[in-house]
Amino acid sequence: MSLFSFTLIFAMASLSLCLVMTGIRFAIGPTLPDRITAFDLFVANIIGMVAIYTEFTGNEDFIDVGIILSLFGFLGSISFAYYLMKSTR
Amino acid sequence: MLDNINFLLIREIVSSVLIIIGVVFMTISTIGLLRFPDFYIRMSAITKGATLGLGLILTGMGIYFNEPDMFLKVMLIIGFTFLTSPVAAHVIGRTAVRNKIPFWERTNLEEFKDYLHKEHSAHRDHERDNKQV
Amino acid sequence: MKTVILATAIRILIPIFIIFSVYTLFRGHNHPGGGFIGGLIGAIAFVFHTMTHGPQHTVDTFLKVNLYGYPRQPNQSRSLYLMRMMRVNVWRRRKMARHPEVKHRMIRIESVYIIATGLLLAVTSGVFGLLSGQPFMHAYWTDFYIPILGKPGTPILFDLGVYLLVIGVVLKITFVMSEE
Amino acid sequence: MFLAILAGFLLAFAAPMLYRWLGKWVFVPMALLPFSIFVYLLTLAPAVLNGQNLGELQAWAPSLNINLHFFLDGLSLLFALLITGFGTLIMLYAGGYLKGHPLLGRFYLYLALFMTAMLGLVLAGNIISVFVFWELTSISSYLLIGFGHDKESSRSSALQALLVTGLGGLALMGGMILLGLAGESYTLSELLERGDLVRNHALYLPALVLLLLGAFTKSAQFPFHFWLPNAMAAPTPVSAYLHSATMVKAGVYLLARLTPVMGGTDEWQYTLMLVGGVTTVLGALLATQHTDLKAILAYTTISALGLLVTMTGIGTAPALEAMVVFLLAHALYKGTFFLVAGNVDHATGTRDLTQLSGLSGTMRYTATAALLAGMSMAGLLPFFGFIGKELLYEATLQESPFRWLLFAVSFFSGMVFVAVAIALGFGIFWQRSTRPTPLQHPDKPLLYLPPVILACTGLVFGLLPGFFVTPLLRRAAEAMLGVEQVFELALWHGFNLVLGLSLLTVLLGYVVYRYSNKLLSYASRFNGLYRLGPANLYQLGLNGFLTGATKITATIQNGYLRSYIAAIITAFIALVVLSLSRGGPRLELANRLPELTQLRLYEVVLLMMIIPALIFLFKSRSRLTSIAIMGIIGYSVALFYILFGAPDVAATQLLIETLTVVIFVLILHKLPAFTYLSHASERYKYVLLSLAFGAVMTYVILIVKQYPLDSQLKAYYGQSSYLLGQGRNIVNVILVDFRALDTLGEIVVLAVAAIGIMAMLKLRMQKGDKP
Amino acid sequence: MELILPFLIGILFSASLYLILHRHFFKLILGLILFGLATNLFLFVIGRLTRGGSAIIGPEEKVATEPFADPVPQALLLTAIVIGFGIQAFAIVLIKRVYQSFGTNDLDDMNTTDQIEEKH
Amino acid sequence: MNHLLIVLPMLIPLYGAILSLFSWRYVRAQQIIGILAQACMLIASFMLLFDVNEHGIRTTQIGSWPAPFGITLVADLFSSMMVITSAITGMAIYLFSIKGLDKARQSFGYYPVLMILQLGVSGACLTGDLFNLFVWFEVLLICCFVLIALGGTKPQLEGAIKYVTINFLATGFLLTGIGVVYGILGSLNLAELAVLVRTPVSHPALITMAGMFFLIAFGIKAAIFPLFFWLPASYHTPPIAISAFIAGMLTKVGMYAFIRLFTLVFVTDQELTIPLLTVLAGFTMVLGVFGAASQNDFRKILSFHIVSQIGYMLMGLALYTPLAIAGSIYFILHNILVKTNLFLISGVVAHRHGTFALKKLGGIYLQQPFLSVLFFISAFSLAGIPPFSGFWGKFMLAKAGFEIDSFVIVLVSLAVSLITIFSMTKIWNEVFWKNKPESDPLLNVMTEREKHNNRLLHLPVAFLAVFILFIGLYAEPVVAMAQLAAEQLLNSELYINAVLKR
Amino acid sequence: MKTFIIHFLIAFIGSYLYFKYGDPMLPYNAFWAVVVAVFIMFVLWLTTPFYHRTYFHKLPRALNFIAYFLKELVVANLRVAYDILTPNYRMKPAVVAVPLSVTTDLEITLLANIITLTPGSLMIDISADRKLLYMHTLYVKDNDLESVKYHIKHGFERRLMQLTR
Ligand code: NA
Ligand code: NA
Repeated sequence: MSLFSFTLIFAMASLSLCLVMTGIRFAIGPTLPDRITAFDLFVANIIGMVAIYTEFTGNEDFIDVGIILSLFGFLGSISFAYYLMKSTR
Repeated sequence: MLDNINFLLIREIVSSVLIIIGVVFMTISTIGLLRFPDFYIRMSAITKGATLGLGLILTGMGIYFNEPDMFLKVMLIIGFTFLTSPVAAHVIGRTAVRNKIPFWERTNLEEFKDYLHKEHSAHRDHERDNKQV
Repeated sequence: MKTVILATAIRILIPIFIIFSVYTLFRGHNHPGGGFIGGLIGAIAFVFHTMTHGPQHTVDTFLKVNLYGYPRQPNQSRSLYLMRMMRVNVWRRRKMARHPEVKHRMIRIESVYIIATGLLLAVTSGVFGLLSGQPFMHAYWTDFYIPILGKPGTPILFDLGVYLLVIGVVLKITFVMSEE
Repeated sequence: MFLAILAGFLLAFAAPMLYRWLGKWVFVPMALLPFSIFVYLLTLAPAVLNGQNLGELQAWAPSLNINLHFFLDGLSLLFALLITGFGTLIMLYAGGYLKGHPLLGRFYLYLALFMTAMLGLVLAGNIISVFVFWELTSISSYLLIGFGHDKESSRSSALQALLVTGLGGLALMGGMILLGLAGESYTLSELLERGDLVRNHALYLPALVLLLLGAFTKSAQFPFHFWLPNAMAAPTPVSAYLHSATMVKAGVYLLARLTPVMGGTDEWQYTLMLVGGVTTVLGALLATQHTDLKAILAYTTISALGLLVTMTGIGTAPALEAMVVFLLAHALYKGTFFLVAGNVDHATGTRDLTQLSGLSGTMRYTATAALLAGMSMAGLLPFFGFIGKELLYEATLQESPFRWLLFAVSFFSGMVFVAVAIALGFGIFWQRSTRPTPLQHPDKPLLYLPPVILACTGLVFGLLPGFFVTPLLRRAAEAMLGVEQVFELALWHGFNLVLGLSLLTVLLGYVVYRYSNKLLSYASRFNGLYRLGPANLYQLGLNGFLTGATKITATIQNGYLRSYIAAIITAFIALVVLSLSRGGPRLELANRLPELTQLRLYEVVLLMMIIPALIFLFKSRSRLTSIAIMGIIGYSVALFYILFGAPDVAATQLLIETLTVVIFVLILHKLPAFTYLSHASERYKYVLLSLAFGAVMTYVILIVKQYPLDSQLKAYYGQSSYLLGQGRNIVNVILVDFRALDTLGEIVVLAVAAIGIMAMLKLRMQKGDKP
Repeated sequence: MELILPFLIGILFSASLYLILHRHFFKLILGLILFGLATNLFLFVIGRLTRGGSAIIGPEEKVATEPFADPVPQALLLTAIVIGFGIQAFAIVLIKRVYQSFGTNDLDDMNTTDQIEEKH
Repeated sequence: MNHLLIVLPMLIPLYGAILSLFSWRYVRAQQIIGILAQACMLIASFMLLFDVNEHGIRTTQIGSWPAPFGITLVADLFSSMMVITSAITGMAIYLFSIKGLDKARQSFGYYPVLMILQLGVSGACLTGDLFNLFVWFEVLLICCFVLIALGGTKPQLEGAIKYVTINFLATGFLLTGIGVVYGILGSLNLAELAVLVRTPVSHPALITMAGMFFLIAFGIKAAIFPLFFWLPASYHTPPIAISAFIAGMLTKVGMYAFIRLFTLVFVTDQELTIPLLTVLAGFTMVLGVFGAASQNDFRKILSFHIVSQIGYMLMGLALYTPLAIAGSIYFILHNILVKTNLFLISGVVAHRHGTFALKKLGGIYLQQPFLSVLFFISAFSLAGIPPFSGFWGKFMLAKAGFEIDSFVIVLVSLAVSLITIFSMTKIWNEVFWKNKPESDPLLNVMTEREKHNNRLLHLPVAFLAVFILFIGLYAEPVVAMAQLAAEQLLNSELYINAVLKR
Repeated sequence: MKTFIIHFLIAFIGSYLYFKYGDPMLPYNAFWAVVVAVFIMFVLWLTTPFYHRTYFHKLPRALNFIAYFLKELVVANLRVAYDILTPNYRMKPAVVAVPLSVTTDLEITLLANIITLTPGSLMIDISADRKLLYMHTLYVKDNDLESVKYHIKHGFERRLMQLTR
């Protein structure tokens, strides 16, 4: 196992850990904006994982999904905010 | 001379370093997300260690692949993230204020009182509908 | 949900989204992507716009075509008239719009028409085969190659139809919903 | 023959139009048709009387061996003549009876339809086409019985008749098919030769049961007799035609027709004798219990039909002879009586025996016809009815284990017939009365001519039995017996036992007539018995069926979506378990456990994300949180797609997930607080069901994945995606080229969904009941 | 993973069914979406899994070389996802309209069309 | 030419729908496009039927990709007959809709969606590919969703909820079923699958299990026991023009797929499937007809009868003899026409009287004799009274059942048929014969224009009645064709050879 | 600024295409792409009549801005990271109303984004008259809100305005 792949495994593990922690924040909340933030970070984590996985496999095509995810994670956050905003207005 | 340098190895090392730094940043901000006392602090703390971390990871990846395609994509993602994640944070933060998400008790809100007063009186009528969403 | 920051960010994002969506559409034949994904990305641009500005504004901004015209003089030759109409509508729009003689007509591009166009493209791309005695959807490819966009052929036309249709559908859905 | 039937149908459908053109003269063409067919049949008669069987084949559905095969022998000729001859008179009569009725056109339509169907029935030479015409008679009689459609009673009587005969019809169909299977043919002429084959076939008994059910319902045999009196709701011409001469005799015809094929076995004989006998007695008994003219006629008809069935059951040559003779005689006098009753009803406005008297003065012709028919019915010399009764008695007294029983039955009915004949033929017309029932209008020729003609025919046949009638009846009996018949009909057989019995019948009949009032007063005592009678059973059964059906439906279709879904899922689980329980492959997990070591940490983490997310989803009361959880689950699944080499799918999944969130947000923000509606009692049941469902799905995947998959599709697409499809992204090439038709369908779905969403949100009908 | 994923799918199916069997509209729609998700995953997993290699022919190759992912389930899945989306979107809007019209979010109030009306 | 003929029944409605979408704002134009498309569709489908009748099974490979790899469209007699029936029904529905549906609904995409529905029917019937079948079923499904909810009245929404939920589950089962089949056999082409299941190496029990997924999925679509609940809850809620078409066509398309798959692919364990199907058929018939008997609403009676008649079609499959399947096929065709027509008649009645409740209706026998005749023909066709069309189907099924000594199911079917007669006469008695009960006199005042419209509505009803009468009185061509079609179905070699060109 | 971005994109894509499809022999494509992009931008600049001088004057400022931003980003991140990883909180949060000198949409957006991207600070809203920017910040020493404002105004805003004006 080369240094590089070790790095990747380490990165993947850390990101998985992040994912779990984000999940915990999501679960404990306590407010909706907290959950939305957690969701946001969740998306960022997943993009990171996709990036690492892309290096893992050496298959460039996977990162395209990362791009799309980065575009759409934003849409998700905006939508949730929109929801909260609309229900107060 | 150039032939003796193992470009792949250099790339791998640079990439590894960047990735590890990025991942560490990300992990730390995730811990912050768990630890910090109120919503706004959590938000400002991670907005965005995560963004920086992600940027570093992606840069590392771009260097590893060393192809124009990849660079373009990496730049695209970084650009998107740097543009969108603060906007999202702003929008969510603003919404949180409007939804009366409380600040940490040690927060200095002196300069914010006017704003809060204005916002909340404007929406008092709608509070009823918003007890639980 | 109009904040300056969001609005500005979205103004910057929209062209990027659209360029990226077209790129995704055309590279879809060789890489991840294609008509559906591309169409969704393109449509998302408008969804953002709708969410910040409301559907009416989105329609006014993107889905209206202003046409200008003025009555043909009796002794004016037809080709000259056509030329002038072209000029009015293409080169000198801004100026002519304020001209007193010029009549203004606004065409609203209904998203239903986008859907129908998409469907039409998709189906018609398959009919070429039938016309020459081949089965439906028999593929025809050109011999040349366009950079980025790749090799033109009827399957690409089909994908373009998918792309348009998806944009139309998402637009339709979001418009109707946010009008609620 | 085909042309005759076709003409009949065409004329039937032309009737309403003819009525519009010709007004009250519509009866002329309508009567002309049966008359011309009658004449046509008469031209064929010599050949038939010479022993020829005429056939005619018209292809209809040859691939099912169902053809319009027409077949004319003595039996069918007898019935056909009866139908057309009687039909002519009825057509005339109806023209008078329903003069000025706005729906006379339709009446003629139904009547002509019925007549043609009946004609088809007796002429058909293919047993399936027999059934076809049989059903046609059922529906046309349904329309005729319900002719007075604005009365609830008419409608329910019509329904009753249709249901009972419909039941019989369906049984008949089954029976015919079985008979066809047993006899290996649907053609009557072939079947007639294969009696032994059929009788020894395993399907004989079921076929017999079904066929008898058909015949008994149609011919109003016990216990299906109850529809016939109710069917008297129909206008009198209908009662006269359908319920005396023709339709009810279709069952008898069927039995007669099938005698050579199915008859002669014990099952056949005993069933027919038993059912016929009971019907005879019952009909006669019930006839004495009523004062309504048509009801009395109906019950005596039932009784007569019972006799006919009994005779068919006995199956000996004299019995069958007696049967055909009695059939003809009965048709003549009963038809007359029905017409007479109609006349009386029409003229006086009542049909109640007790309120009618002294009509001979005002309704002279009708009264004459009634008298003649009454004498025939009573079996007096020199009427045709006398011959019939003589033969009946003779036949019953032949050597057989039940001779006295059979005789008693026929004697009893004869006695009642005499009483009825006296009451109807003499009582209401000729008995002197101080206050004759007043008439609303005088006797009309169109109304009195047909009964008079009929009654006179009875007299003429009685006086001249040898001419034409005898050969015809002989051929008819021959058709049933299969051997040539030599019997002569004669009025006078000399003084013998039978004559004495006939006289005794008349005398006792008179006694019954005298004490009929007394008998009537007993009627009320039988009320308790009626409650157990089939008419009530029918009503009870119908109501019970409706209540039961409603209850079952209300239980099954209870309106609760979740119980529907639970049923569906239960069915699914049951079916999968059932299919796997039949020696399917075993799931072998043990030797696959080492695979677990290949697990990656991030995969496990992703997995572990989903399960708490699901639990959280159950707990969450916040809509937005739920949506976010769905997003998380969706994104995790998308990541799975990436991990297993499906970037396109992952991208699409992400986009779709996000778009779903957007839609949720756009659409749901106005909804109220998210309340939790629990159904604690059912929860455990549903938890179990859900777990079972999940387990089945898991099992299915595991067991399918136990075997290697060698897909030539994968190889082919991998080979030719770039070389032939000009694309490196195989998935996309599949989508836009290899399987572009799927994608076309997919985008069509999207387009329709968009249209639907728009329509649903923008189009709000205020009142939607308008179709 | 081949051994674990089936269980995950089973759990997803169970969860979705349990949600569908709730009385609340919103749970119903969540259940339906989850059911769709489970179905898609089922389709994907049952067509055998390939780690890493996607179904894309490399830039220097003319034919795909093993190991590459089976493109067929992927293509089917794509179509199914999109179709599912169309239907889901419609269902969400439907539920919104139902709520608007009936003012309830209790499915048990929705049983009038199945009722048998009295006879006379 | 061959390629064109098979695709035309799909292309015509699709182009019609596209043109209708382009003329979104002009309802009149949509109507004209619709009628023209229907006329073309009729011609095309007749040509296809004649072609298939003459040359046997015809196929085309979409995109020129060879058989197991590309999607095959297969036109055999059964599918061509389905297509032609859909064309006939479609024509009637279009004629009816012009005057029989409110303008508001017409202007919200009714015509294009209806046309796409027809596309779905053609696609589902013509495709020779399992997944493509799924896609066309989804097209059908979404069209139904939209149409059932179109207008958004309360009952419609309520029906739609149930319809959507249960059919969504059906979609799930269908998809998972396809997954299972692909997971076992690695192919999607029906002919290829037919070859694979008939080779000894495959795992018969697994294939039967896969069949169960399809049994549930298509069982829901076809509304068999115990999966039919959605149908009586929803079919009577939308406007008549809509419910007529979906009530007439949709469950039968489900049945089509059912028959296709269970004669071609899922034949590995017939010792299990056949008794199973028989039982299901019996229950479907009986419960459906019970439901119908308990209802007092014109449309609801008709809706429940759909279920009951599905039982007959299933019975044909369950008996699994050439004659039985021919009976099923004939029954399907007959039932589509008759059921559609009955729904249309209920629409004409309600157009005039504003209600479907039996107790509020009456007097049509005197007022509208022509309509009465049309109803009578259709109702007694449905009840299977000879010589109307239903008789032939019933006869074939009964005969087939007796031939293999399946007495119970045949007797059940005959009993059910009696109750069907009862239901139909109930409608006849209440709606046509009975005098109209006294009600608000203002309610039924119709303008001359409305009366004229009402008269125009008779046209499609009569149009269908002509076909109903034709296939009843002159059943031979259809019966013979159904028998040939059944032979094609049972002799899978024909199908396989036609598709795989062996 | 906008033109700059657009030109840069055009240039980059052009050069990218050249190297991607035009000349596969040269290594280090990305590097050459940037070189060629700068060259193309130069040509564009020469041939564009509308932009006389701004490009190359602003290029160093842009680089300066980016460098400053990255520095702030890393420093702030480290500060927050320290706070996260140590048991006690050092932070003293406050919401500060920063008076704005920038006026255009683009400027405001960029400023807000940069503030938000820097860990420890979060832009909450802009006042309706666009004069004040409400910012949530974590590290306010001794409740000295003015120093925070000064830091923003003289750090980010000044550099931003140099770039855009
Ligand atoms: Na695509
Ligand atoms: Na149906």
